[in-house]
Amino acid sequence: MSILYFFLYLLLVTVIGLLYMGVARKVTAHIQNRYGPPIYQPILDVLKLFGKRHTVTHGVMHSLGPVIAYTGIASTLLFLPLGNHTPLLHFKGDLFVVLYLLVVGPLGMALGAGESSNPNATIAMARALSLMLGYEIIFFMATLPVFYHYHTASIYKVIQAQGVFPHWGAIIFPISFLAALFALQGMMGEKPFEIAIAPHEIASGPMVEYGGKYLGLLQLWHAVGIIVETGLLVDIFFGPQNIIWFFIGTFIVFYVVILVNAVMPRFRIEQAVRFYWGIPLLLAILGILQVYIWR
Amino acid sequence: MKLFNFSQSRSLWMMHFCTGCGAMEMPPTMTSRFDMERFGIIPMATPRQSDLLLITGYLTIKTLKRVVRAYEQMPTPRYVLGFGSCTINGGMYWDSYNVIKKLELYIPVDIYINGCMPRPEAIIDAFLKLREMIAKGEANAWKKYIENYEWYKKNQSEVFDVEKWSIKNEK
Amino acid sequence: MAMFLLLLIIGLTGLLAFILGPIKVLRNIISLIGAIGGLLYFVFKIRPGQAYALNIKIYNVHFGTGMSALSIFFGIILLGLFLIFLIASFHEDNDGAYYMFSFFSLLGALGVLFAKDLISFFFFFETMSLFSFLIVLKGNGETSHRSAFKYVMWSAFGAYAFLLGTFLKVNYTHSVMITDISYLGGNIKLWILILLLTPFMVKTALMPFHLWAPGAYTDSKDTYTVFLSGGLSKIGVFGYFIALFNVFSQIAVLYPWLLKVFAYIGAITASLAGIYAFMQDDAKKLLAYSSISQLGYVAVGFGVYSHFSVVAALFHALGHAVFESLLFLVVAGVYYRTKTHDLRKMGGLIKKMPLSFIGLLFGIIATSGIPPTIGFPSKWLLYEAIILKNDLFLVSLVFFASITAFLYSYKLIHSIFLGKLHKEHEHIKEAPFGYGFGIVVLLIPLFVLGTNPGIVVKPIDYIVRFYLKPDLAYNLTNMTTPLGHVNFPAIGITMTLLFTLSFIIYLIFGKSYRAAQEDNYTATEWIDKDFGLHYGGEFYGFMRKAFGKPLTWSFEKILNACLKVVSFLGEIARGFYMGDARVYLFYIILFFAIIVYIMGGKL
Amino acid sequence: MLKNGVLKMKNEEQIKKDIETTFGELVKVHIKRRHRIKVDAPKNMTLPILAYLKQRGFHQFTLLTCVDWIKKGMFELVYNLYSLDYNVHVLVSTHINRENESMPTAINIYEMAFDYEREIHEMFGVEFEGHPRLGEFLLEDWKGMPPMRKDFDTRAYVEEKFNVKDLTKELFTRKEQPYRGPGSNG
Repeated sequence: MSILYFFLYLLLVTVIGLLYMGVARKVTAHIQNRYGPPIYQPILDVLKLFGKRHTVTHGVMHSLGPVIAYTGIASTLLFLPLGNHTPLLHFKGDLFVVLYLLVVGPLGMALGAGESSNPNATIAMARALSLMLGYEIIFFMATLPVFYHYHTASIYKVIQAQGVFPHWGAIIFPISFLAALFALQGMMGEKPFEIAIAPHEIASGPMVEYGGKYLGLLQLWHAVGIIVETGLLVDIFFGPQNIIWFFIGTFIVFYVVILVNAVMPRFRIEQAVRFYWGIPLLLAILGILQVYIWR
Repeated sequence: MKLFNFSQSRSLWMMHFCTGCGAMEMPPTMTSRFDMERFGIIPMATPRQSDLLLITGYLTIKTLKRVVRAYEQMPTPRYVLGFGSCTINGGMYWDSYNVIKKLELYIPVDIYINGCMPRPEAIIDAFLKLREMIAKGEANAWKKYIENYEWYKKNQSEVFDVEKWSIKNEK
Repeated sequence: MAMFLLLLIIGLTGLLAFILGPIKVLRNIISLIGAIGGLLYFVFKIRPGQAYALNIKIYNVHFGTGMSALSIFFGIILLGLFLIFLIASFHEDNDGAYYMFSFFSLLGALGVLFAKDLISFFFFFETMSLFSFLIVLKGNGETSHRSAFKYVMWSAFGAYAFLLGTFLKVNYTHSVMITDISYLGGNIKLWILILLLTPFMVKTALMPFHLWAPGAYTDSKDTYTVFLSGGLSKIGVFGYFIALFNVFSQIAVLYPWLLKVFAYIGAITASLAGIYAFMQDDAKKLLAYSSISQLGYVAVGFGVYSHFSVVAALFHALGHAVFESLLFLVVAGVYYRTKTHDLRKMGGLIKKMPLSFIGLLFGIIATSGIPPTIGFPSKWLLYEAIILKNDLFLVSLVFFASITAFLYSYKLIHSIFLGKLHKEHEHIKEAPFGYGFGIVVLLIPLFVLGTNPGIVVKPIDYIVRFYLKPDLAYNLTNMTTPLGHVNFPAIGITMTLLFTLSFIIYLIFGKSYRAAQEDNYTATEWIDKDFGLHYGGEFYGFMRKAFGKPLTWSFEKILNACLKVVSFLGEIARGFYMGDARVYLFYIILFFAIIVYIMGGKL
Repeated sequence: MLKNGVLKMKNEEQIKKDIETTFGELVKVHIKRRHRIKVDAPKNMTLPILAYLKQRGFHQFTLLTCVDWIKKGMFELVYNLYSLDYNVHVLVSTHINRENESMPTAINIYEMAFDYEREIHEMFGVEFEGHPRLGEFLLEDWKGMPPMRKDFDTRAYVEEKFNVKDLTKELFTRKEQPYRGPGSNG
């Protein structure tokens, strides 16, 4: 039974992720004062991509890239408790397991894109990994105070500890929550930090040689990625008690990210990394100092 | 198949590759004035990801080489839209030495839109027409390219050195 | 006696290998037998704590040898790696002397493990450095002489500091044995500790003392670097343990600030070396810096000085031995085929060398510490330990260092294996058997120890439990600390399950045909067959602009500056020796006059 | 500007007088209309005139065209120069015969002439001595005769290359009209 439950769970999160992407396109359209596609448009896109007759691959690694990417993000999903609804496995997600599993997705994609020997893809991967130098450390330093405050490294215990409203991480540590928001913008690869998938400069970055079903898998990867990354932030800073609150929280955070994404231009890569070592780093350090003083 | 045809018709990804003078008509269709995205048509950066190729306006031999290469890099099923009279019979460049006269000879075309650069309304019309054709499963021009591949290649070789320009793939 | 028998076997095979130098086949067989014999002997015959202590009293200074569980742990790593290095080195054309030096460097390393007193410790430490220096001297590059010289100068500096430390210790405690000195008064014991620690800091290339490492690792013979970086640097870690636990066990009570400084040096080494690593364009130099960065974590582990931080440090040392030597082995195999280390000239070798690609792929996954492999448990333990010591800035620095691991590991695998195949590499074949065997053998522990770390944590815990209060609950497969709990095989199983799921999705839909190399999206422009599509060199070039000025500071410049000062002083000194007798006479008279003056006429 | 009914063309006369004084009979200069001077120079005098005019103040090399007088068997090369401070255009034109006569390049006087000369070489087949890169410019893999020459029959070429029936032959034929000056024949 649990295997079926396991697939349904994954399917549910993927479809919700795709709906989130549909909402994102609809909201950006309305910001640009046009109607925009229906909410379920990404689902149609994915169906179309999987229906493509035959597509091109440049080698075994090239075709396995999206497969590893989707594996990485799906396994991160299983170790991330959605609200109090814990995933299948009995041991509750641990912060470091989730953070390191988050990297498997981009690594798989990077290997696939590299195999295609297209300069656009490799430049994009160099940018994506260098950007990781920027936001990953900020995200970690921003979430650290909450874990330290509740004396645990397991996300599940942090959620349980943040029961009632005043106990929310975001209320206790507003500074580090702000830093985490900056980091989330980069982690999701949204507009100010859309350097890796910059369609105008490097022809949609790593996906330049992917078509048909590979692109479909990458769309699924992006969809689940949205849920996982915003979910991580919501779990740590808001501690939703049940799964409905979890999805409401992720939607609100994702909404903020889309609004920023719709209006912002794009950084150059060294500007972005420099930016991350400026204000967000300062905010993160302030957050940690707050923990030391407050405790 | 019905589901795929429906989803293909509802989400056409257009390749951002405008050749002739029709490129000027695309921005208003894409942005808020006419907004083609509500039909699920968005411009994509590379031929690998797109399934709709627009030949907007006259096509010189130089651009034809690139267009054929882009067309072959697109995954099937793929659709082609010819804009304006230049793609039908060469238009006002009927006697020019470097503009091709009939697009039909070189790549299969699904829909022609006449008018020396059709306005965005006409383009949106064409998109809707293409949508119906795909939903009904009639837009099979791409099959013609694969079936009589040699005929197309012969036509192309009359105009440019196909040997040098074709992609040698183990098909 | 067993120990001396072991050292004898290894020494003898070294000599035999040298004598039979020209006859390649015979020499290889002999050295193979010697290495396997040594390994088997070590594993079966030698037990911890057995009474092998041999006390020789010469001028009331007596030498002792003994066997602790820790030395067995490191012994197995050393001998195992030596065997892999040996099998891989048969493919390189190197003479008998090369084998003799490598055997004697192994002898020195094992000797260090057995030594119970500081003098024999120093003696074996010196033999190890001497013979590895000789091998670096024979290295393949033309710059090998310069880097070999730097290597020997640095290890000499470490060794003489160690000697000074021993003499100070003997002066105060009148015994040469490695005994505890924390009862000594005043901060003399601090100086002894620092002096004793320096050679190990040099050996594990911590930041201020790391200048020899990139040169030595790059210029020594390819296969020997596997042993040099994987094996010999573990002696430095062994030294840390001896210095911080046996020689000075009360350090946490008396000088906690020293441990914190030591931890921060380790963290800074890890991150700075990581940043230098992804700036390099030479595969071996990149791996050298990555090895320094990984050893930085070990130093952090010792610096934090809690029970499972030391367990994490030792586990990471073992992990480093596994995945670092795997990476060096793959790069050696690639060098054997393509005769180049330059990342700019390689590319697209995945088509020609699939096994090496798989080896490197799992090697870099382990280096960046991604769960199912051996790299993750030690890093996870390290983070938990630092958070428990509530030092949040240190944990962020260590996390920053582990992100640089992703960058340089992707650069390595991308520039060598992915991308476009160069014309001249069209016809190369897979790396020969020796390298392939090494890769496969190293892949096994990479996964086995990654999913159930209990196998190794049990012995390490047994060693460390003696010194520090244990608060790590563990069984074969998962570990719980006061902070969190991880079940390692669960991660492995979910990843394989999901991989099959997405692989099925990949198989169901549509078929895809293989595109030729030049059928690439190049904005539909025509490119011919050998058009250079590969973006190998200057991979993170733009990061130089992001780092800007600070990247150009380096210890090298500081050292060159003091080099100039020293040579300037030398010039002045040379001025005194004008060379004719009269002047020397005058100096002698002047010298005596000063002596008389100082003694105040009391002659 | 309108001084007692006659447009004041101070600058143009001044330049005309200067050219005549320096070059005398070798070169014919006449003012076609306000802001426009035409200089007819023989082939060997073109470059000196260009150099003199550049030094005189005509810094902008607007363009270089070539007119194909097929009946006279001559190519007319027209160098258009313009000076900002006098607001005057000067057209220096020379005649070279159509078949295999080459023209020295003007690159070392006016850098801008580089691409114009390449285009004229490709479209008319005029050889420019001393030009580093004359080869292929706009038309890729063009094997036929330079297309802009009058004796190049575009319609026949189109019919042969794009196998498209040329309907105009039946509809109407172009009668040979006498040449009645620029823009006259339809």
